[in-house]
Amino acid sequence: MKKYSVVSLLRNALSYNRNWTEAWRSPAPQREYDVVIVGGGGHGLATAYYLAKEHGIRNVAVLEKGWIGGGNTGRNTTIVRSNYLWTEASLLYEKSLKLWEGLSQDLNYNVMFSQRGVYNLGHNLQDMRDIERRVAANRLNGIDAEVVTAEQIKNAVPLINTSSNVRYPILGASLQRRGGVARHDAVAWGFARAADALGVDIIQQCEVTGINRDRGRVTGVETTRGTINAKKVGVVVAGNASVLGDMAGLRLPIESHPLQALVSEPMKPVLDAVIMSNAVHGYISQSDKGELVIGAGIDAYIGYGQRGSFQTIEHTMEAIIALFPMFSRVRMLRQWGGIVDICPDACPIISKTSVDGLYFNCGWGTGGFKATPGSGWTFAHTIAQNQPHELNAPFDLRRFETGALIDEHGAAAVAH
Amino acid sequence: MTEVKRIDLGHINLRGDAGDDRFADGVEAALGLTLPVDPNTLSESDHRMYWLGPDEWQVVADRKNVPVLLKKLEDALVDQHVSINDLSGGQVTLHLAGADVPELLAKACTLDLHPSVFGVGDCAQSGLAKANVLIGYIDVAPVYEIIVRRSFSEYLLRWLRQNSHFQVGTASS
Amino acid sequence: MLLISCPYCGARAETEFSYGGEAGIERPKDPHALSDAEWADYLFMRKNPRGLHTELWIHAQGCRRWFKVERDTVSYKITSSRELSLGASEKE
Amino acid sequence: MQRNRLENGGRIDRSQVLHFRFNGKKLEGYRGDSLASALLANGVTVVGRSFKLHRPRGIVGSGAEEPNAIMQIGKGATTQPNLRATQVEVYDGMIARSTKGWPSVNYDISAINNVFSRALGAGFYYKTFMRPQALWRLYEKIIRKSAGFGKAPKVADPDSYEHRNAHCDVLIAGAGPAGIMAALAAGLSGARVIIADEQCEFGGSLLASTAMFDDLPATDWLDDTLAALAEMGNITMLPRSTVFGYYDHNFVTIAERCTDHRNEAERHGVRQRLWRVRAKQVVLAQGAFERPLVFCNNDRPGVMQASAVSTYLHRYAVRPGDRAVVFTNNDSAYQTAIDLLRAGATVAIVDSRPGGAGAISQSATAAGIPVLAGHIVVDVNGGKRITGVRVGKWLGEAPQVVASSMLIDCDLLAMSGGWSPAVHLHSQAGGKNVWDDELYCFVPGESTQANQSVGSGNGKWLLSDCLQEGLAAGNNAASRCGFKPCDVAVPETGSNIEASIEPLWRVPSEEDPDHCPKQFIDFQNDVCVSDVRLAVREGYRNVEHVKRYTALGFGTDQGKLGNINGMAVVAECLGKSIPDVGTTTFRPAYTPVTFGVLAGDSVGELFEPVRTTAIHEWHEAAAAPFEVVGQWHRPWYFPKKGEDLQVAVERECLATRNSLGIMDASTLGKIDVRGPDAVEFLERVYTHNIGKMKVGRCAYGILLGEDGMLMDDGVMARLGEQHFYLTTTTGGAASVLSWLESWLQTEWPELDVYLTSLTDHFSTIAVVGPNSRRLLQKIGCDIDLDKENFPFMSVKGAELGGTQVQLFRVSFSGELAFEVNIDSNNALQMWNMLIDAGQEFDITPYGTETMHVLRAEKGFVIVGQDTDGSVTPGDVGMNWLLSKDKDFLGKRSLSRPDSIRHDRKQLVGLLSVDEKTVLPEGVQIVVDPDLPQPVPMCGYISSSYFSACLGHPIALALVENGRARKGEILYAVLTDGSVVEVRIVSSIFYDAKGERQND
Repeated sequence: MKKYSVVSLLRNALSYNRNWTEAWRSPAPQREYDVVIVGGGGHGLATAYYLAKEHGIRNVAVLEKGWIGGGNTGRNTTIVRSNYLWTEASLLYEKSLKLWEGLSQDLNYNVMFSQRGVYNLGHNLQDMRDIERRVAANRLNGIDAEVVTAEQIKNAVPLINTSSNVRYPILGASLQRRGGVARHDAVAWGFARAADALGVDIIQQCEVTGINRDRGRVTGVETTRGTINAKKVGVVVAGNASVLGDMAGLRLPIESHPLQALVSEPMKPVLDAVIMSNAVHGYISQSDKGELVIGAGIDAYIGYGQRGSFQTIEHTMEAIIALFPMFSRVRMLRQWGGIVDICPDACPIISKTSVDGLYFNCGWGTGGFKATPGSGWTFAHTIAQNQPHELNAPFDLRRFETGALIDEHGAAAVAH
Repeated sequence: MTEVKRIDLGHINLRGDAGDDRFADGVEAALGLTLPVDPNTLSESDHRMYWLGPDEWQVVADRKNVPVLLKKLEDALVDQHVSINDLSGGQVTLHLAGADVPELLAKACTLDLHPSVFGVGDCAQSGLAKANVLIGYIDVAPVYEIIVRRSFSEYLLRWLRQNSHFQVGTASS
Repeated sequence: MLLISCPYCGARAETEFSYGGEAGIERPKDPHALSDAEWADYLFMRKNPRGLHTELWIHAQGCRRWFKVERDTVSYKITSSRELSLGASEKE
Repeated sequence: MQRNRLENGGRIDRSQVLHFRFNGKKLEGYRGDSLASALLANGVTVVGRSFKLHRPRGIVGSGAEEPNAIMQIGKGATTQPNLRATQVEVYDGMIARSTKGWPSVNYDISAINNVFSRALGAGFYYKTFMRPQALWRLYEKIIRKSAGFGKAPKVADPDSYEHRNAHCDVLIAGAGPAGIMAALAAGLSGARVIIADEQCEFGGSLLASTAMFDDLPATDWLDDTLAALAEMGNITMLPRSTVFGYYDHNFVTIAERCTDHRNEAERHGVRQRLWRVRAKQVVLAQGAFERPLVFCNNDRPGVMQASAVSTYLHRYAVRPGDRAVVFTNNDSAYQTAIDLLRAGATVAIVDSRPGGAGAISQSATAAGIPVLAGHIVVDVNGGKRITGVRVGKWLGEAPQVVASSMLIDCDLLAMSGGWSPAVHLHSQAGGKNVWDDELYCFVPGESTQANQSVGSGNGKWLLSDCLQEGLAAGNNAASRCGFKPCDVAVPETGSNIEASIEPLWRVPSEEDPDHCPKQFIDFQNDVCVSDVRLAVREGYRNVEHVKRYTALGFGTDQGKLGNINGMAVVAECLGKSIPDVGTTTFRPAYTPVTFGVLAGDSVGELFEPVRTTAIHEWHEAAAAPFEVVGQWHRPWYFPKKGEDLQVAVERECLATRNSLGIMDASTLGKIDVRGPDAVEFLERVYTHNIGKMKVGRCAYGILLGEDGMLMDDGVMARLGEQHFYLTTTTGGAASVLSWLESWLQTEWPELDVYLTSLTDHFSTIAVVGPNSRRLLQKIGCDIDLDKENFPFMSVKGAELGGTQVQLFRVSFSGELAFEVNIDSNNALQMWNMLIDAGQEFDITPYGTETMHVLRAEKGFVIVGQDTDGSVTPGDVGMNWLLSKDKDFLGKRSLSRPDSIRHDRKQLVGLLSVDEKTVLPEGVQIVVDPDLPQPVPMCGYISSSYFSACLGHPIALALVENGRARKGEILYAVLTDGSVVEVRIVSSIFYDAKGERQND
């Protein structure tokens, strides 16, 4: 892997950029791998990278049916934070956040991780109780978190409407200063390049059509490019977990819903923080390019169409205008949808399965992007060691049997 | 110009089995009107009766007649599995009159209210802005009756006020 | 915004309805005879198919009746919309 | 002086001179001008700077495709960023500014970026700014500052927006020749038709056409036909209305701009309107976009689309240049050359096709226009305005390097690289687009919804074809809706130009494509051929990767000009065909729409309904602050003069405990349950034994989800053998009813039970305190209220103060209390009567805060505050409510391993050891605050108040194994880091035996 730096940029400029090499190879699939990762999104690529880097397992293939990063990795609103309520969730996301903090340097690829602070707004007394509870828990868990007043929010985000004379006045917020946003595509590409450099084969346009098993043990996968044998198979396919689960005869506690997002036209900087509001159902940040990046709510029905219903977009715009009445004149450039796999407790599954050597990582709901490095790191550990790391042990499939759910729906902050 | 009047009327919610002749007959005997069994229609005599669902209706009548009507219904349907509830306190009735009413309602209601589709005697439950409403086309004048839950009525009136240059009046009938 | 046919009231905008999830999940007759795994299956495990899905909707702003819809979860096309009492095959 | 304005012609009104400012300079235009045409008329060439390299840019197009002329219009609260000058109608007093370029568009310091442009290739930022890590935030600030176009307003939008739902048989998107014919046919058939067009005038290409229809100017036909359409009552015509979204089930959205084109003083009423259309059939007639050609320095001001040049000439009477070169690979631009010549410009044609054009070639030659067939424009001269073009010989398929070149002097280059149908809506609707090997463009493939594409949007370049296809589609759509198609005369369009094209994707350059001057594909985002080649070289081979890596097509024009050329360059690099490289799918919005129009009037006070009780006006008159609970506004407390929350609540609590309080509890959910199977039904959903309840008695009941977690609670009253009455929490009212209905309808249809919501019908007034009985007796009650005849937890119909009510003896405070359920029409009157009669007992109205304190003193939980979806009945000490004799919803889950864990969190009371500190609600409890992070937490505080009755703070908390830990000292860790010692006690702080409520 040729190192990226200012020097290499200038040196290559002199040769008219003709000497750049490909960021990752496009090899033909081998007949067999130690580990096959199904799904070339951020989570799958991160898993392959950490398998190679942390566990020395380099005979790994990542199979992607389309193009890497083309699913939810390239369709989300790029928010990164770790201020979850329950200890299990917050420690997992905090592991991820710590990895984010050095990720550009680790991957030698600038993922443009921007720690500009995430505000979760409170609009009523119960919101404020929940915020207090979450911040208190975060701090004891070693996660930076603060309760801030409406005035403090106004100082940091001058355009926000903190008037008390509105339908949902802002009473305060939780603030995680280390939270922020990142450049979503770059995360997939950076992990791909770094994994490739460690020997991982990234195979695009290769759809898995079956999971082969023999006497309760996984033996490989059927793909549109032939059979690929593997000692272990890790499935991490947001938006398709149930479909892959069916192939292995697994029932999953997952429903796949449309989640929509939109961007405005690019404008000069007006918003230097991430603002999230559960009560009015909207969240917003401004990208480095100047676009307001806005997340909408989930549509209630199951949908694999990568699009949702229009009224969801309308409700989101109402919410954004309630928070920022001047944005009424800003224009929506583009809207799109992703497919999110929702678990009953709004927490992911990173788990062994009833099939030996088959591992599932799914159910991230609306919160997957921020977890990308941590998800890959713990999933790699689970696959390599054939047992979960203590960080992801609570996120086992068996929790649905025992009842030990990690209910982030309950009193937690927004689940995004 | 749309004229909006708030009218003090009484409301009775009625549940029962439309397929049971005893029920339809009992209702007719008690109220003096035919039980509307066609979806999204209303029937009318001294009072109006709205179809709300396959086993649910709403009677709209003079407030002062409600106790009598309740008694008549209870007597007429005494041995049947029915549910009769006075909802007079929970509903607010508005009458919207004027040619622009369908146009006005179309701003916040997804029903097709074109007169060729939604004529006199038709009714529907739907949403108007962010409130649930029952809309009936009750007079060719045209007059539309809109029934909304009491707790949403201030909101709905606010919406009407903002969206039409309307005259508000109140009347008892 | 979907256009959903209420079997009682006719075709209405999606905003009048609420979604109720997979149809045909029958509550076990004797829950206490089930193992934890079987109970979890009833509680949480869902078909979630990519393709035709039989699901429940309620006409929340209309007649408040639940009914069954067959809908393709990719194209969102609705192929049928029936009263619960019809096609009882959903409850095997 | 409008130096480029032609003396005659155009669809402008020269009698209405409009004054406007552009970048501070005073200019004039006419009514009917777009901002772009007015700028061109005034000889303005540089209108903006590019995103990354800050190269000077001029107007390229004349419509939605314009990438360069991105303007800030207006100022103050009504300023609007990022409008395309080509789509803005000039009005008197308009203030327009370029959105890029500092200090000005003509002298932009950041143009220095050009010097480093080679180092600023695709994705350069991914490769740098990584070290030192700490400096990234500084780098990022600079990046952000230099990015973006216009500025958002700084104050709230004073304008209003609205929605309009519409239903029609046939919706037509686009009012060009094909769309108008479709409207005419469908309209005559009797169908309900809506036809919308983005422009201020209907007509599309006809507005700038020299074509003759039946030997008369096409515009005559246009005017007559539009007049005929306007006459029909069944056609809604929407100009200035963009069909921007095509969603499932033929739901189509249109943004109508109502006042933006008016002078600011004349803008009255709604600014923009969103049409939400449910159409049975849709006809897509949006036309096509002319593609630019990709040659060196093709972004220089003075290089324009040929069709745009024709539009400026005919529609606006503006000649954008004096000495023109037309560069084309197809026939359509020949008309532009002829138009330019007729308008007094000198003109030459450079045609890449060795054989040149068809019949129209002769017209051009006959007019004296030199035609260089088999030639290409290799490069242009000039910076802020082109001064000439370098022309070379076309060597066929050779990928690069031109043998020799000559210079042609010019100040305008009209280019045409062929046409791309606007397939956006077809694609949004779910249809695929397919490559046409003869037309060299994507055309709409099979429709997946009820729509048809017609006209140039369907690859039909000839006017006669467009008209015919529009007619057929209009009739077809109408007949699918059950209307009889009708005969409409299609005008004779006379001779048509032929429409042959030979592909010319990347124009060969003198040096190789990585070395030559920049060949732009996406003007706005500065994406060049070299960027695309670099992306492919680096392995970004999928077209989506290329687009994301280079930002191709991510500008505000969404790649309307550049996408196909970009795909062609990718195809060239990979040695694939364009369709093999892929297609692009389109997402809404077709062109950008304001957030305001999407939200409509659901802003401000209409953002969300405020639900109020029948007694609300009294609370308002008493100046009570309100607590927002779901959609409800409930009185929070009733301050007397000078009182704050704490003082008022202490007074309210003491008054209630010592004498008499009154509270409006009307927001509780209320459900009437009737039927022969009512008992059986309730047995299945509630946890306690229903059958044992006597008529006239009440019971506290809880509902569990099937997961065993506490979902809602309330009082159940048995009014008859088959008649029950339930209350729910305020927030749970709607969801509990719908949940009960779902069980009844989907799972147990055999049960004969009817449920009816009485939430709004009944208002509930709680009369609370030792003097409550006396008060009711004082105003007159026809039933005996004493302990024996009307004990705690009973219900009776009664006449109270002359009004029929349902009287409950229940208590959420632990005091002797009555809840009066009354027809809401009579509630305010009853409230007033009670208040008046209660004066002798110092009756004290109280709000939600006092209610909370009183119930917390008794250890009563609030579902949703002391529980959170992970709490079982056992956790909050309610196992006594769980019947052992029957199954009920959620029961099975209570025996799962996690539900019977001994260390589950349990509800307990907590006291601050200092007896002073009122702990914040939400605070976490630990055994040892000095442990290293993560510090194990054993619980948290769910409710916390100062109890005036007890004289010290109290709190409820959920603590691991808490009930067994009474007396233990734990630590509350506040969010400011301070630690407070707390002791676990019973959750019942007051009247543990319940003597007061039973009195």
